[in-house]
Amino acid sequence: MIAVAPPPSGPVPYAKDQALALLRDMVRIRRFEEKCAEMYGAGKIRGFLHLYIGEEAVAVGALHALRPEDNIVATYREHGHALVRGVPMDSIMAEMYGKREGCSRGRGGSMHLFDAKTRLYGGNAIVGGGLPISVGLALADAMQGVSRVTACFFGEGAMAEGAFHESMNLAALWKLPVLFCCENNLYAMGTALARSESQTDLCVKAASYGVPTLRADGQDVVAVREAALGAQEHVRSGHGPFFVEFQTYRYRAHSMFDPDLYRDKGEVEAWKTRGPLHTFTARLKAEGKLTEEEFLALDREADAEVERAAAFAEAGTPEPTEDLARDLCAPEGAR
Amino acid sequence: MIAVAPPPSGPVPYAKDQALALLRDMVRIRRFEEKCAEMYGAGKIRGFLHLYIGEEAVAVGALHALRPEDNIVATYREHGHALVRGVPMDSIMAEMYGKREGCSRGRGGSMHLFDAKTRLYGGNAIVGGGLPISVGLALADAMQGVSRVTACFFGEGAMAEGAFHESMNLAALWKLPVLFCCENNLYAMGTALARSESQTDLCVKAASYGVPTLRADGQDVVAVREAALGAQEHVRSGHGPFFVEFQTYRYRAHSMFDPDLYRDKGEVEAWKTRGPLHTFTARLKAEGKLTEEEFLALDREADAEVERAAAFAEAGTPEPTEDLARDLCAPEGAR
Amino acid sequence: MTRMSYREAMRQAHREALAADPRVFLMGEDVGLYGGTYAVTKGLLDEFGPQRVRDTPLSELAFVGAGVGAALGGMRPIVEVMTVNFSLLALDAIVNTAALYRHMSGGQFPVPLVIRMATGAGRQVAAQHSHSFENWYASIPGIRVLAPGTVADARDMLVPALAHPDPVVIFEHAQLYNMEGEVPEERSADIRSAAVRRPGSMVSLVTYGGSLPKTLEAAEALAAEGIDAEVVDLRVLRPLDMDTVLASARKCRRVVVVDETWRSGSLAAEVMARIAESAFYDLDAPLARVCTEEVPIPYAKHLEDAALPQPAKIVAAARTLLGRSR
Amino acid sequence: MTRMSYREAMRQAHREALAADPRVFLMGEDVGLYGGTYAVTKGLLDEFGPQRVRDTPLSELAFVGAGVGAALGGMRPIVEVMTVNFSLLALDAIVNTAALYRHMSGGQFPVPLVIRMATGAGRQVAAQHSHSFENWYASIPGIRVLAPGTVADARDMLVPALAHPDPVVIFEHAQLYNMEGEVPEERSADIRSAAVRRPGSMVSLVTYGGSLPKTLEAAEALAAEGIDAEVVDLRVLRPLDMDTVLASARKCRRVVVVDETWRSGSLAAEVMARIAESAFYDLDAPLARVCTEEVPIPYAKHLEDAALPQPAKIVAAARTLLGRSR
Ligand SMILES: Cc1ncc(C[n+]2csc(CCOP(=O)(O)OP(=O)(O)O)c2C)c(N)n1
Ligand SMILES: Cc1ncc(C[n+]2csc(CCOP(=O)(O)OP(=O)(O)O)c2C)c(N)n1
Ligand SMILES: [Mg+2]
Ligand SMILES: [Mg+2]
Repeated sequence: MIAVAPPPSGPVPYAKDQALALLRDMVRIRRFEEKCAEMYGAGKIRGFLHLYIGEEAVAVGALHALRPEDNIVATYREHGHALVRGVPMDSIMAEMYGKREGCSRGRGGSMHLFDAKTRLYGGNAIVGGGLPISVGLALADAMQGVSRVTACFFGEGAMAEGAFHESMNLAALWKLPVLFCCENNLYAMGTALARSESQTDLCVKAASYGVPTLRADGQDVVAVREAALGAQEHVRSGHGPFFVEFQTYRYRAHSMFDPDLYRDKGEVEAWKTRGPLHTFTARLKAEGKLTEEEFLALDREADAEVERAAAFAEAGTPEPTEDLARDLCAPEGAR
Repeated sequence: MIAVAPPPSGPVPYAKDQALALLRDMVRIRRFEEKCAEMYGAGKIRGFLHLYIGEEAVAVGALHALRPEDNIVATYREHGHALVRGVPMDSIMAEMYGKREGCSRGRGGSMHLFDAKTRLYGGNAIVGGGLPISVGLALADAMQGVSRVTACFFGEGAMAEGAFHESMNLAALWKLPVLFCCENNLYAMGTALARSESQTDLCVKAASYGVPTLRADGQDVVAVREAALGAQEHVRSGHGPFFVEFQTYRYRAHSMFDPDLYRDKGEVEAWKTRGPLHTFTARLKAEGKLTEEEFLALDREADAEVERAAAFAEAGTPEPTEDLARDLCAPEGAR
Repeated sequence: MTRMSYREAMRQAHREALAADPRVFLMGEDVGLYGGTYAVTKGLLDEFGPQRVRDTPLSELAFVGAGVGAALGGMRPIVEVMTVNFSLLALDAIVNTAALYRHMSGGQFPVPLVIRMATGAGRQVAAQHSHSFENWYASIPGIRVLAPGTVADARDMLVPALAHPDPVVIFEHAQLYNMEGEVPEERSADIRSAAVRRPGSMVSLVTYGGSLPKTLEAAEALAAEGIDAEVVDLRVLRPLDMDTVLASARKCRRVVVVDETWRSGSLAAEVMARIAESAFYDLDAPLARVCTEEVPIPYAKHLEDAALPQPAKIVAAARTLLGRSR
Repeated sequence: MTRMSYREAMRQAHREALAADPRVFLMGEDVGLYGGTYAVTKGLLDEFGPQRVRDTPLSELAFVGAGVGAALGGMRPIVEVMTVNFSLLALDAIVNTAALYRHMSGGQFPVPLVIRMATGAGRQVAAQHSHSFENWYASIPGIRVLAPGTVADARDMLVPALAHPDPVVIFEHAQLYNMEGEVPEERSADIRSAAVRRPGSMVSLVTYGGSLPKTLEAAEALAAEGIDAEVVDLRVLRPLDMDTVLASARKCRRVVVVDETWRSGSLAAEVMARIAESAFYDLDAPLARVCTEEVPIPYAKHLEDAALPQPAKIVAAARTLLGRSR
């Protein structure tokens, strides 16, 4: 069992509004996913469901450091990213219910949330599959003289894939504006980092491509945001790609099918003492930036949003079966 | 144009016999390939032909540091490796003539020399294709408690492939007895190293897997042999994989189809001052370990061997067309 | 006769193979500590240890290629590629190494390797996780391709596959793992022939793997309407046992091929082509197939169902061949 | 009419495409400084500069995937994968991203990408460098697959492919690059229909790409023996233009499909299956095909020739269908 650092602490260098915005998004993700788990049990959501519970500070801190015009490429564990990005919770829940009102018209489900408006280029269910795409998106921006950061999220397990190696080299070689965001939650399904990587210092791996790197406590939304802020600044100002390792932990099983027999329960409990929500809440309260009433209000809002989303999804309409092949290809003659 | 180091020089720390053995193999490769080029022009050899001319010291020095029981995995530029390993020149030439007497029964040609007796597990024409195979061969040895080194040769261009990344990690993670031999001739077809790798220090790349590395002058057969000797010792004694970068240069075009327009003729000429044969010959003469007569004799022997090989290949028999599917699968009921 | 699930049958086969031959070992993603994505290999790590049950990093190309190397080096590897979807990343090692080293080396280097993978759709895991590429694998010279569609075959095909001197790819349809069935005491070592799962006379339904239960269900429904259908389970997708298929085609004179690969370029197309080449004059009706619709498999249940072969579609296809409207 | 080689036609198409649309760019291994492995892209780097003619590292998966990303990002990439052999390493990006993002995103993310690759055997480059996988690509929903078999098509197919809003894969048979031909001034933008290259009445020879010249040669030989053969060039391998194929089959009532992919699971099998489904009653003879023998392509010339489709084999197949012994 890996030793666990003390809980994140210390002052929160943000004004109250900004701090609450971060907290609100973390709570929204948490409540949303708790509902997803419940609805999975109820059979409303099917297939693979990968919960982000415990890792919320990563998507929240990182995406709050980016801009609306930036591109996001995510994995199958991307509910949080979609929510923070501003994809309506209604359409995300409807997607998971397989309804036409879903952000992918019910074609994708939990692992494939897409949204052109917020430039979310999908959850991708092939480990490492998003990496080459992000390099291409950044290449398109570079060639078109658009100043934009493409943030690519992936797990530490993905770093063993050839796709990681080839993508890092290409991005670094061509100095492309890619922000590589590694969500190191220590496990790839049941395989611990040390059982899958000869070099467990992920920043050392990334640095071998000549890419600057940074490591941040993924349970501390402040640390995440600050790291991402610096990194995106580097990328945005044309200095090429940047790699950030966010050290985090998933409190739930890998997916709803995972018996979770490969890790020490004590380890999970120890990591829960570093929970991104309760530690941040405590810090804000200590600083007088948050009262219990305010927290409860914000929590209630999140619950209400989730309930509305579930109702919306429930009321959603199934895509007519005749439209099975809709959007397979462009309509004849389209350009 | 990359600055070129002075020619290899200094004393040759080997007894005369051993030194001549190294020289003899380099000359055999050179004469053999000159004949291949001639016979390609004559239409006796077809398909892709990748000459090793200029790089001879690498295969000779490295393979002279290994043992008969070791495994060799090579690329499509493997005539030299096959010859040094002891694959009869006759059967190699017959293979390139597409004859049944060839070491691959005429199925493989220049890029696919196989020989079970000398444990040459083939030239492989997929860049990076040999890397995972070498990891598996080493795994088999480790699991069977056999003390053996698997030497895998590949070009610097192959290091951009995902196969390199995945294979290095697997070999290092499982501490397998693989000797990774990178033949860095500075170009992958027409693409110079700096145009294909963000990190041009190949040892830094390899070290990022936690694998020990060494760089050697690939034009100096002594430097190559000494580096390989230390590296194979590390691998053989159970300390896991080792990576050696042999810095070399190809004097001919990539293949017979290559117009060779991408590099400065001056660069090629500069590298020729570092020629593995003439520099080694000069050093031996300076030390009195070689007379001009001895050199001419050795050269004549090589020429004679080459002529015999060409005659053997010419006299070889074509595989009957009815046997097209021979060796596709095991004969029925075989085990 | 003992009753077990397809999953248990597979697990038992692994246990027996590992116990019987020290050269046999298993490697793949999460086959060990996690217990296997589909729990097929559960318990094997404890029983055989980390040397012989190896969890690999996420590196499909390298660990499949390493399986080839280990086979060349004297071992008898079972490489589990979690699903056929991810096997695309390892295809080079299979096509350009495993399948052709024996031939390209003039017979010097056979590759006795077994590669297992889950395949197919039906669990709402969406397009990237619902592929069926049995058709592609079955087109590669130098390898043998198996598709156990019954619990008995799940138990019995692995051992002969390991004894086979050339690469064998085994497809396990993810929908079958929970299927229960009776298995006889005695083992079969047959990895060359197709099997008639249901004798019939009026229409031949040729299928394999995950479509077998659906096809048997369709055959029952057809029987209820007085249509006596024969069901042929290909079992071995390469090389195809055409004797059995052609005999059934000649007997029934009408054929529907049922196959979960996409219609265009499906394995069904190959079976149809062979029949059109060899039994053309014995047919009373056009050849027909029920395959997957040509779309990425959607997540939504009703759309996924609509995309896949279903008993009702098979019944309809058979009826059409027999000129029954209804 | 101007005379040029297939290679020059391809190069001209690239030059025109790059000149016409600033969103178009080319990337691949050695497409720039080296001039392209088959010299197709020679001179383009000088003409359009390193931004728009990009040499990539040996990283097929990443640069094909980057092509997908660049297309999503508003560019119109032409990605050259040197040969189909290496495209296996990039198949995941094509199958799991390019082909399905439009559908899986509910229509939000089309991928206007063109992927070009050389294909086929015949140059004694041995098994790993002689593959033909047009059959596999033609089975993937969401992409369009083209196989220019004439100099005019080599010149004319790239531009409409780039205008097409979905991924297009273009196969260029390596044996065709040196072929010379007359091309008309006016351009064709047709990337949907098959073409009758030689009208005939007694047997329909359906083919594409590198097998087209061989098939036309066979048709001439057949004419000399009084057999009037029609030659259909598929041109578009996905979606197949079955109207043209079926019309020819119905007219000639006998069909031989000629295709360089391995026989089992060949593209020919799909064409035969479609005919057996739709034109069964119009046929006077079994369907036949001439494909590549099911072995890794050997290096030795006489063995390679024996493995591949050849005019003599096509002639023999046609004769057999017509009951001519000789
Ligand atoms: C190429 C590929 N191989 C295997 C899988 C099965 N799989 C899905 S998630 C996963 C673990 C990935 O771990 P990591 O990258 O650390 O991300 P995490 O799930 O921990 O967020 C695996 C093995 C897959 N989806 N894609
Ligand atoms: C996967 C793959 N991509 C592309 C090619 C075409 N190709 C053959 S050799 C070569 C250059 C390889 O360079 P390097 O690895 O440095 O070896 P060298 O030829 O310099 O010895 C290329 C691109 C190939 N054979 N395999
Ligand atoms: Mg992880
Ligand atoms: Mg090189």
